[in-house]
Amino acid sequence: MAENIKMVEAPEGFSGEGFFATSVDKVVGLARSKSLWPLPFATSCCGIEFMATMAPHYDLARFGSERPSFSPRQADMLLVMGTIAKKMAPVLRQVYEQMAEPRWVISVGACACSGGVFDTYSVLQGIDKVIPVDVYVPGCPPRPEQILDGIMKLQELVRTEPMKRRDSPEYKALLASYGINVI
Amino acid sequence: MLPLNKCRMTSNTDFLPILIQFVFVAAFIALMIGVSHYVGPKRHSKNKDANFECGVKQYGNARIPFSVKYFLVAILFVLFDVEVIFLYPWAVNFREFGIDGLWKMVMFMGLLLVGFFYVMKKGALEWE
Amino acid sequence: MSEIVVKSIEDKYAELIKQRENADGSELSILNLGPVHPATHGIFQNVLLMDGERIIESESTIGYIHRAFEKIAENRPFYQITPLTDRMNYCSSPINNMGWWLTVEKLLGIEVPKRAQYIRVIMMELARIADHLVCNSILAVDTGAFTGFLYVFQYREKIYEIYEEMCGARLTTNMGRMGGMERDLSDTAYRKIKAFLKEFPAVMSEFESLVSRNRIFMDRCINVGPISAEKAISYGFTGPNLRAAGVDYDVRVMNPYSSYQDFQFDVPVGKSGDTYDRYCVRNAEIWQSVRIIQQAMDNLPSGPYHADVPDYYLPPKEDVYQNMEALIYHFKIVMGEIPVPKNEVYHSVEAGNGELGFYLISDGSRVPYRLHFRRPCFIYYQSFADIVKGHLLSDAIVILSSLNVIAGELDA
Amino acid sequence: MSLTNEIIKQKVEEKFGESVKAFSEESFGLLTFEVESAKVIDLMRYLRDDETLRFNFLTTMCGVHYPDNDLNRQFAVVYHMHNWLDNLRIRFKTYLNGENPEVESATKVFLTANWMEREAYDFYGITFTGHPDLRRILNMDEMVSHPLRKEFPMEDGGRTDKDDRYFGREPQNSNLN
Repeated sequence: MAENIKMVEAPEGFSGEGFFATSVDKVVGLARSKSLWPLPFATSCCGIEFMATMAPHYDLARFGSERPSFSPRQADMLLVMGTIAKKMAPVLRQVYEQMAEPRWVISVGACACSGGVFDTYSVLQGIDKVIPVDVYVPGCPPRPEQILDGIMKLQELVRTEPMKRRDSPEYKALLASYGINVI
Repeated sequence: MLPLNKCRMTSNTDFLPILIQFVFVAAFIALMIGVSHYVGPKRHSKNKDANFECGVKQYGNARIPFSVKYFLVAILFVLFDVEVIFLYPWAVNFREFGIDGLWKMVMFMGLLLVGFFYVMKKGALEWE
Repeated sequence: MSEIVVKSIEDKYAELIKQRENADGSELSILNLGPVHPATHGIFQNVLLMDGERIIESESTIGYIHRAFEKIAENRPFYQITPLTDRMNYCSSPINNMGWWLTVEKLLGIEVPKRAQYIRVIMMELARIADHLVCNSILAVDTGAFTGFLYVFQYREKIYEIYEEMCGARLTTNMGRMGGMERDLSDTAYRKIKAFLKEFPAVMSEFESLVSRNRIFMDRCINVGPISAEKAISYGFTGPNLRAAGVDYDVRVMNPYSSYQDFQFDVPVGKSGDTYDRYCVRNAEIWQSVRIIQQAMDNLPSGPYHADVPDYYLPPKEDVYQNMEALIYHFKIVMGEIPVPKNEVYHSVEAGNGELGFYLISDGSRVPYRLHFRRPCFIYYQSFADIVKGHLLSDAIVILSSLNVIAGELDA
Repeated sequence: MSLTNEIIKQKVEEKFGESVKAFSEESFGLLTFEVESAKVIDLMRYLRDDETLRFNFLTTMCGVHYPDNDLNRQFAVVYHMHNWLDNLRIRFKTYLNGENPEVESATKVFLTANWMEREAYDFYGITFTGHPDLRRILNMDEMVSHPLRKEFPMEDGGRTDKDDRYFGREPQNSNLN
């Protein structure tokens, strides 16, 4: 009976008589990847697709993201969904900077990834001009399955991320390239 | 002839486990806060430490005198919430308490009900 | 030109704070019901001047996802503007699409066959149900009843499946063509609509029994944010918000389009225009839409699903490979060289939030000279600052979600 | 007797004389005419308050830019009104000067005109005198130009990622040549 239930496989490690040893990175990564709290930065049409993703049919809660947090303080994953106009860019940057490390960004939808169909004077052509992005989800709007796929890709990223990445010089250089200087 | 060891005086050593339990609780809390404070990474920047006001520039500060209504509602809530906490131990073994246990609890709730009506009549619950 | 002093909202309120020292010493405070906020189901900002919990003044700032639709519309041929329209009110995009197609057909004088009109009515009423479902379930979520949202969104997915049968997309449907529909109702669509009509009423009555007579919901919504009929008309209200105020103006009844005159449906009207009336009017409209779809499905006429206008309607692909005229028509339509008269037209449809109007000025070239969208959300949201004065903050949130302001339509 | 276009035309002409002209109905039966910019608000108030006309609803209002008209007809503001009792619509336009388009604000007559005028100001730079709070509404406050004028390009000029030569346009911003 139980063969069709997909259990989370334990990280590779050295197991002996009644004990199991593995590196802290793997355990922390596993814990983080299964409990990503989203900040639904839902601006336009993709926001409605996100509501469909949260609704019981496609249920984002199966991936541990049950609780959306609208304040950046408790959010791990910034889901930028929908068009980001130039008037909205400073707000997006402020929300990103106020999120606690480690933080990840998924840009959902063509408008967030690259300005999408709106190549106009008032639309920011892609949020990676303002904040670093981890996963891009294409589509206008992406189907809920695509959003879930993007979140699963991010979970893979989170699971295998070393603990020291956030202090590494490359990451600091990445942030500095966006003008975010963290002491 | 009562069995002697049944009714010996409660010496203060019987309360030792509770004391130990309190010490454990305090130590656990101090440990958790202390460790996460020292081990946890701290990253500060001007933007990060500004308080979050829906993503836009924040204006004015929150430490302004606000009306006492807020405090009144909060205290009333705490009062009636604590009253409910007393129900739990009683509800767990109300069968052993029997009828007089029921009357005790009815009297207790009655007193608080009188207090509740007093509060309603004084208009502490209306917001304006 | 008179030099316009642009004063930020906060400075204006700072002066008000200095003037008004309260009797009990508690100062006024400025609160931002801002762009990133769980209660504003969209991206608009309201700076509220608060005395404790009561709102004294409010100022709305919008334009956070302004995408210059009207500028884009001046650079696109006619058939490429429909993807713009379904990104306006994205909760009920087929209504916007059909609105645009009806405007263009009125300009070009194309007579759409009966079957296409009926299919359009079915799609529009399904979209209206989807739009009202979102608004009412989110209003229930804002007052704390989360389960209603979960039930009702199941059936919104069923509506999305019907869209997929019709046009392949769930949300940005781009449905319909100049002169009719792009394909006929497939039998799976037919079966899904029948199944929807059979199951949905039970779920809807369950949702209504869960929320409508709920003690907390009624206390939070009754007599909250009322607006009188005269002020609603002066503010340009149309749609469910205006009908909640007691005026029975409905574009489908006033000047029926796409054979709405063949269907019997009544226009629900509220009395005091408060949040509970808006909720009840939207609920009643869902029942009326189910009734319309039922009538449309019962006497769906047979016949062609698009008008025989080769100049505007793309020929089927196999014809394009066979004969020459179809190839020429196909090429001219795709390049946008369709014969367009030099005229201007105003046509409006009853969208989810009110009268969605299209004012099109065409100068005969392949792109419209000027296209103005009469967006109901943009027009009635300016009354929010007026309605919310004197209410508590929690009322402001319930008023905002009962007005059903959709950011895409607001900042088009 | 129900209201018809002729009655409206006759009543408006007799009230406003030569400041209303160019009546036409070729826009699908919708009476369209022009009015001088000074008379717009009186006309609107007259249409709303007159017992037989009873145009009680300002449907919409928008600006239009005609760059190749002569100087004092380069901007137009188009008003649509709707009489709900007799179900009749009318449209009247007023043409404004190119350099300094200015017209009186309709917020005194209809509250709905507030944001519509702010949008017209934001897009075209048409100033509405007497408007309580004429600011930009949709675009960023720091924006100086008025984007919906014909000479303003649609794409954002400053972008670097899209090379115009691949879109069949002259290389405006490509730094490769």
